Amino acid sequence: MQNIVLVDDHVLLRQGLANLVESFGDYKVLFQADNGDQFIEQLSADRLPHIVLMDINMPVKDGYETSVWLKKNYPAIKILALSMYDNENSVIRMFKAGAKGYILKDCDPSELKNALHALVTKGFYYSEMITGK
Amino acid sequence: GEKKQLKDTYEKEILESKLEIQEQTLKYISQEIHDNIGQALSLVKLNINTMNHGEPELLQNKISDSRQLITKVIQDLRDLSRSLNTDYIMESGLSKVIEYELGMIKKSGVFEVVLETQGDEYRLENQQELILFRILQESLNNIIKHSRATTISIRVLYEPRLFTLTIKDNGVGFDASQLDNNNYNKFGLGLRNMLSRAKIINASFKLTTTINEGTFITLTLPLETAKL
Amino acid sequence: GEKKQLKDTYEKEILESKLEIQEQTLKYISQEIHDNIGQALSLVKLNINTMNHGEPELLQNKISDSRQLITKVIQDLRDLSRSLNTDYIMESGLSKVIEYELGMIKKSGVFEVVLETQGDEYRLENQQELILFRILQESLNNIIKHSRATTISIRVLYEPRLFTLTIKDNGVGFDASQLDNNNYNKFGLGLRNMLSRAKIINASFKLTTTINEGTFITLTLPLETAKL
Ligand SMILES: Nc1ncnc2c1ncn2[C@@H]1O[C@H](COP(=O)(O)OP(=O)(O)OP(=O)(O)O)[C@@H](O)[C@H]1O
Ligand SMILES: Nc1ncnc2c1ncn2[C@@H]1O[C@H](COP(=O)(O)OP(=O)(O)OP(=O)(O)O)[C@@H](O)[C@H]1O
Ligand SMILES: [K+]
Ligand SMILES: [Mg+2]
Ligand SMILES: [Mg+2]
Ligand SMILES: [Mg+2]
Repeated sequence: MQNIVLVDDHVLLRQGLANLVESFGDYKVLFQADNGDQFIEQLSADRLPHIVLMDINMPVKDGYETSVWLKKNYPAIKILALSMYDNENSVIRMFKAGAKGYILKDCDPSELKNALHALVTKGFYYSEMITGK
Repeated sequence: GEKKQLKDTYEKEILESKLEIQEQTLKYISQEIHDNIGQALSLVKLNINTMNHGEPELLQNKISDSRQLITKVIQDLRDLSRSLNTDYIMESGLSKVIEYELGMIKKSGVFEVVLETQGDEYRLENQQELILFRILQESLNNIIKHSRATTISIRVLYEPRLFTLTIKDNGVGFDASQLDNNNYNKFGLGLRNMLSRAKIINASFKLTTTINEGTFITLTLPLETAKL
Repeated sequence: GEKKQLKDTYEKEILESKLEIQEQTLKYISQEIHDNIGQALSLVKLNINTMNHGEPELLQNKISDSRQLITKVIQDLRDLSRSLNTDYIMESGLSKVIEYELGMIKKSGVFEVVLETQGDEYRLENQQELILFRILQESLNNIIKHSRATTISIRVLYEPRLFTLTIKDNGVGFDASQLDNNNYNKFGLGLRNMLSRAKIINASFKLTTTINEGTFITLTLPLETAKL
């Protein structure tokens, strides 16, 4: 069982994604947070997630900042960026900030499943969006 | 001559203000599309993707959630499309645009917004309204960017010989000792533009700020002919 | 002095061109939202409203139709949002923006659009590209509004010492006898602006038109330093 945390200010979509992730069977959602600050506050060393699904655009502390913090403090936790933005700039910035994968919020459920699986087995996920185009 | 140059400067400031207002509209729309509309539609897509007629009750929930979301998105897009027409907005008058602008900030949920209008509303010259609106936008940008305030209070005062607009926040304030003698050169383009633009429409621009109490801007414009 | 006034005129034309480009973007977005995105979403809503788990096969069709529509809408919104950033567009260079602009016209399905680029592409000055792009937009507006053409042909020619842009339509043409002596005063603002803007970047603007055969515009810009 892999522990997942979702950080996203869009509560409804986040809840929907959390349900989807649990429906895959191999994953358990540890907790959810509205932004980077809240996430860091809720994080405790005795129950760390394996993977964090990280939104980019959030109030208070955004996905870039939060990822940099996480990379520094808990480098073993893998970050999967999850955003509406499909521009190169956002992708590059998130990878630089420490993300191991990047998918769009409107992707098909199968892609989210593949991405999580790749993160667990290979440690990274490079979608067509990143490698192709 | 000097008069011609004054006119040129004036026209240039008007054009630049228009351009900046439009830029702000474009930015706002782009954000709206990403932050609200795109996500709501992604959720509908997620609902649709996971619809399963083996579970009729769950299915019914997903159908009715999606219906609500899509209805809301269609309405939001209509509103957005309306806000695209900046001419239309300016035609509807300064009070209306101020209301509209504050409505958008309120919607973001980060600030409490208080708007108070006093006196019998009248129209200023088009270009005066345009400049005043742009100054308001810039000061709101500053509040959003720098103030860490919780409340924004705007007052619009229509007196027969004087128009007054005040913009107040309860945020962190800043060291304004450098603002003495109307010397804004040490600051960003924002404050400098506000000051020079107020000047060209003969409005006075006053900023006071206190650390940890907030910032207060007063714009006053004496009317040439008394308005009734 | 005279030099200062030339500079002012130049800056004013640049600002106005920027403003008009943005206005066109806003108009396009508003139309796109209204005509395409709004319609597609209304269709999704209709599908969702009539989903019924008593009819599993029909339900499945409605689900997959809705999924396709929504996927398309989300992508269209992304593209739209990209076109909102007019700075970004100008940064990507004249050739790219021309391509982009023609792509939008093509998409509307009313005209056949042919774009031909020749020579080794180079960048002009930012403000030259901006002005040339705005002239192109205006002439495309004219073609759309007045020409009743079926085909629009654009040619971009990069020669070492000369940049040339030609815009051709096969429409109804118009009586251009009044255009002699570069006197465009009898015409709308469109042609007058094109001419005066070409002048300020030292480009030449030539229009020829034949009734029932079409209209042909040639813009040439000699480069100050030879480009390789
Ligand atoms: N409402 C406010 N609350 C707190 N600080 C403010 C406020 N308004 C302005 N400031 C301070 O004054 C400085 C100058 O503001 P100004 O608008 O001139 O520049 P800027 O916002 O930093 O940059 P620009 O407006 O050019 O993007 C800001 O950097 C900020 O430190
Ligand atoms: N490609 C074209 N095909 C046919 N007629 C044209 C074409 N371009 C211009 N014209 C004619 O030339 C006239 C002047 O064009 P111009 O762009 O100056 O003004 P306008 O398009 O009528 O108004 P405005 O551009 O100010 O909105 C048009 O009204 C039209 O009759
Ligand atoms: K986002
Ligand atoms: Mg977000
Ligand atoms: Mg500012
Ligand atoms: Mg025209």
